[in-house]
Amino acid sequence: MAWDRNQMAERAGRELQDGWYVNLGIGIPTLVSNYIPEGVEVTLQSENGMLGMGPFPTEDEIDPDLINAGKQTITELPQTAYFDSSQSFGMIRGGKIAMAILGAMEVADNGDLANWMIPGKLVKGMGGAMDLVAGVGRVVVIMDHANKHGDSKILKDCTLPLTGKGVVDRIITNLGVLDVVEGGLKIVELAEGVTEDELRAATVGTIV
Amino acid sequence: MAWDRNQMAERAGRELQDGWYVNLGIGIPTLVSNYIPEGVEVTLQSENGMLGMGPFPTEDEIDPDLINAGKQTITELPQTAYFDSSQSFGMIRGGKIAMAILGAMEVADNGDLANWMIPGKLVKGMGGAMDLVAGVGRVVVIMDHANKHGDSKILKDCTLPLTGKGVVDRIITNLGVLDVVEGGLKIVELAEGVTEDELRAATVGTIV
Amino acid sequence: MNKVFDNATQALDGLLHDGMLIAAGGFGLCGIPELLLQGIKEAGTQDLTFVSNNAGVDDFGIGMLLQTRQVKKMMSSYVGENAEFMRQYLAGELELEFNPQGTLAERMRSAGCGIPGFYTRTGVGTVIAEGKEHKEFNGETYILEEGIFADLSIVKAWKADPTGNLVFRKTARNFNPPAAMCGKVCVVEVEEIVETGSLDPDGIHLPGIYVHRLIQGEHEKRIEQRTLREA
Amino acid sequence: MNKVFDNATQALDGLLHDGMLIAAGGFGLCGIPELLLQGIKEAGTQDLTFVSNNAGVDDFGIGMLLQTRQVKKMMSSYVGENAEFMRQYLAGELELEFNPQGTLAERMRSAGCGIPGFYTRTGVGTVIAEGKEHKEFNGETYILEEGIFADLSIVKAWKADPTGNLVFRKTARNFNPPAAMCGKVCVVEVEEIVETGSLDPDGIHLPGIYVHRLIQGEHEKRIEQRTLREA
Repeated sequence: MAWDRNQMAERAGRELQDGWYVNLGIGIPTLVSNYIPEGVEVTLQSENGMLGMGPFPTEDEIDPDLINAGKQTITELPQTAYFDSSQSFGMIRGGKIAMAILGAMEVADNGDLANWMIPGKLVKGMGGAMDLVAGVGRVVVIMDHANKHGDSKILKDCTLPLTGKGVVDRIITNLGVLDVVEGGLKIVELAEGVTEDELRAATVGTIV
Repeated sequence: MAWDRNQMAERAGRELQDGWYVNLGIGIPTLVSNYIPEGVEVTLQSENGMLGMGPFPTEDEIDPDLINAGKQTITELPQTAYFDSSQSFGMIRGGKIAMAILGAMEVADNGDLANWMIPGKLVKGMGGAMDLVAGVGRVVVIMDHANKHGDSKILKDCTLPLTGKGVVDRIITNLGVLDVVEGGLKIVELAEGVTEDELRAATVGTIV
Repeated sequence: MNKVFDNATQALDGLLHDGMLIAAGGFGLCGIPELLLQGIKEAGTQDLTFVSNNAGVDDFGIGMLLQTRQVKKMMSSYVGENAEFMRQYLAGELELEFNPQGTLAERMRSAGCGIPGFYTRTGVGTVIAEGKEHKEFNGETYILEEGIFADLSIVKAWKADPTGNLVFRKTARNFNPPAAMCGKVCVVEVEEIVETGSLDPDGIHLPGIYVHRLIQGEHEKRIEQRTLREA
Repeated sequence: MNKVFDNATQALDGLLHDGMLIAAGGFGLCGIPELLLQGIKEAGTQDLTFVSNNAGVDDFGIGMLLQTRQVKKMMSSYVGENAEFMRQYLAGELELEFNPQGTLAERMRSAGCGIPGFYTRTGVGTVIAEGKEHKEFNGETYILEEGIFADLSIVKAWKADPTGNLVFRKTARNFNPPAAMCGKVCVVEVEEIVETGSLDPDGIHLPGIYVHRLIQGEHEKRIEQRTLREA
């Protein structure tokens, strides 16, 4: 037993606090917007120049001038504000975004993050990921605990090129929740039906 | 014989070229806006956040939210655009303003300019003058050739704290027009009734 | 999450402490946060440093806080028009750090954008450059200027919605957006709080993410130089 | 001084030369200067370097110019969605300089604001930091990033007046303002040129001072990821 994608997103949703401005990455992090807890108001930033991102459009709401950072068509909300890319990353770099929830390929037990490049493979670019991890108040990674080959994605040292050094605060995987602390990782929570031994066995990075 | 304030302003007006964006300092430079030649369209920038500065208001046009860099009430024009101070000085520093016309206390023959501070006297501050002389395409100084004591304001070296080093391109005084060139100043034009000998005699800075 | 407060005193509650650095918007008396300055006066906070392009006039704007001796230091580009300022400064009772106007605005904007330092040509070869790092880019010399990170930003806008999206009016915009960006906390006063959804999302000058607290109130909007042309 | 031209070819006349550096606005296919890119394709200018967040798709945007082999180098943050790009890059026929997206935007804005370099935390400890100057501010490490000064800016806006004042629409604003700022010359295409005086002077996103030439035309505005919810 372990959490599925939606349970991971739901767990990540509980990270959100009322009044926060938040940036959600592409993939599972996007699902988090479906699990914002009752009574918590968060404003979603899209780094291509928007605060107050709304849901996907219906057929007749589609607007080519209104997309998110994943280039998907979206909609606006009553509190929406638009701005240019330098202002957008100004607020990211300037620490105005309380939290980013991002996917990852690898996380090290010192908070190093790799999520943009696999050498020798097609290289698409880091987009805004390096800016986000360097600038926002808190970085939460949401990812499967192991890769396709069953190997731990939580390592002592990342093997892939870094997105940021010592930038991750919390990791949410299908097996549980871990915090990056002095000396390694601390188990915060176990997924339903996962034992501490199982989580430790599945993790290469140091758990303190 | 020599030029009066209005003749100096009129002469400075002939520096303006069609399509230019221009910043006019306080004092005689402000008068230049009365002498923009026929067929020449220039847009006046006010460094407190406005392009397309209009004339002073009538009594019922006065608006406390609409002032120029000298804190005087002004009006807008059909092409006016407003922006904030960082954007305003971004365009100044970025060389988007073709010319600034400024007053001066002293100019040296190498283009050094002093126009913001007299040590031991009341110090009001440089305002935007240092940004303007460092950033705009061309700096034209308009001032009386001599100070109240009859001493040349065009020197070999400025005695007052500088606003900018080697920044002045052209000087328009009551006696004529001088350019800052390699090795010193070059006489471009003599005011009506002023001889070259008179101009040279009135000038301490090197004329080549 | 409610950002709207009843008045300046409530909006400033818990945010003020002696010796703090406050960034204030405004140019001359245009677009200054007059209600919040009055609130700071009433709170009696001491030893304040203000980052503000000007220092107000004797009885209005920051000038008010000079009279009550609450200001220790000004970081400004121009402080004329203020006799009390000059008296305190010449008597050595007030510190003053002059910044070229554009450098001041950019230092505020930079801090707000997470940029601790930038290079500029402004001030090279002048007293402003003394003690600052010099660096060449493409054969030209520039100096390093650092971001100004304030403890508190006080800002005046024209309109806001309850989420803090701001719209300014004409040249009253001036230093307000960069001031808003550079503070840990930003308190804003406006002439009118309008319904969420009634501001054009393409026309918002400063998004609500920069705004933590908000008040609406009557503004005097004093004019410094009433200059007229013939009708 | 007339800024309005009839079409892209006329607006670009005299501005293009082989090997030049062009800054282009747009994010993905949203807000890209499609008419001017078509004009550059028709002009056949060679060995171009583009500063642009993305590289378009195979048959639209900058992708078009990759097919005609007019592009020597891209400075971008993300170049997925483009098979021809990858083919040329992996074959060593195309240079690529990756920039973090915010660094790219700020490098353009900085150049436009006369700032040749600034410090950022973005990329510290990654390949992006290699070979760049590192500097400490308040005990934290930052790297120096330099302004990007382009020979030409090509920009797409929604509306303009004949003096070049621009208004953008929704997220099509994106990289267009910083791109417009960083070029020696800036050419803009809009959907509609409106009368001078009909734009709100408080609502202008980019003042005409940044705009040298202007055209109006029909835009395809292609959608990259058509994503719907249930009605």
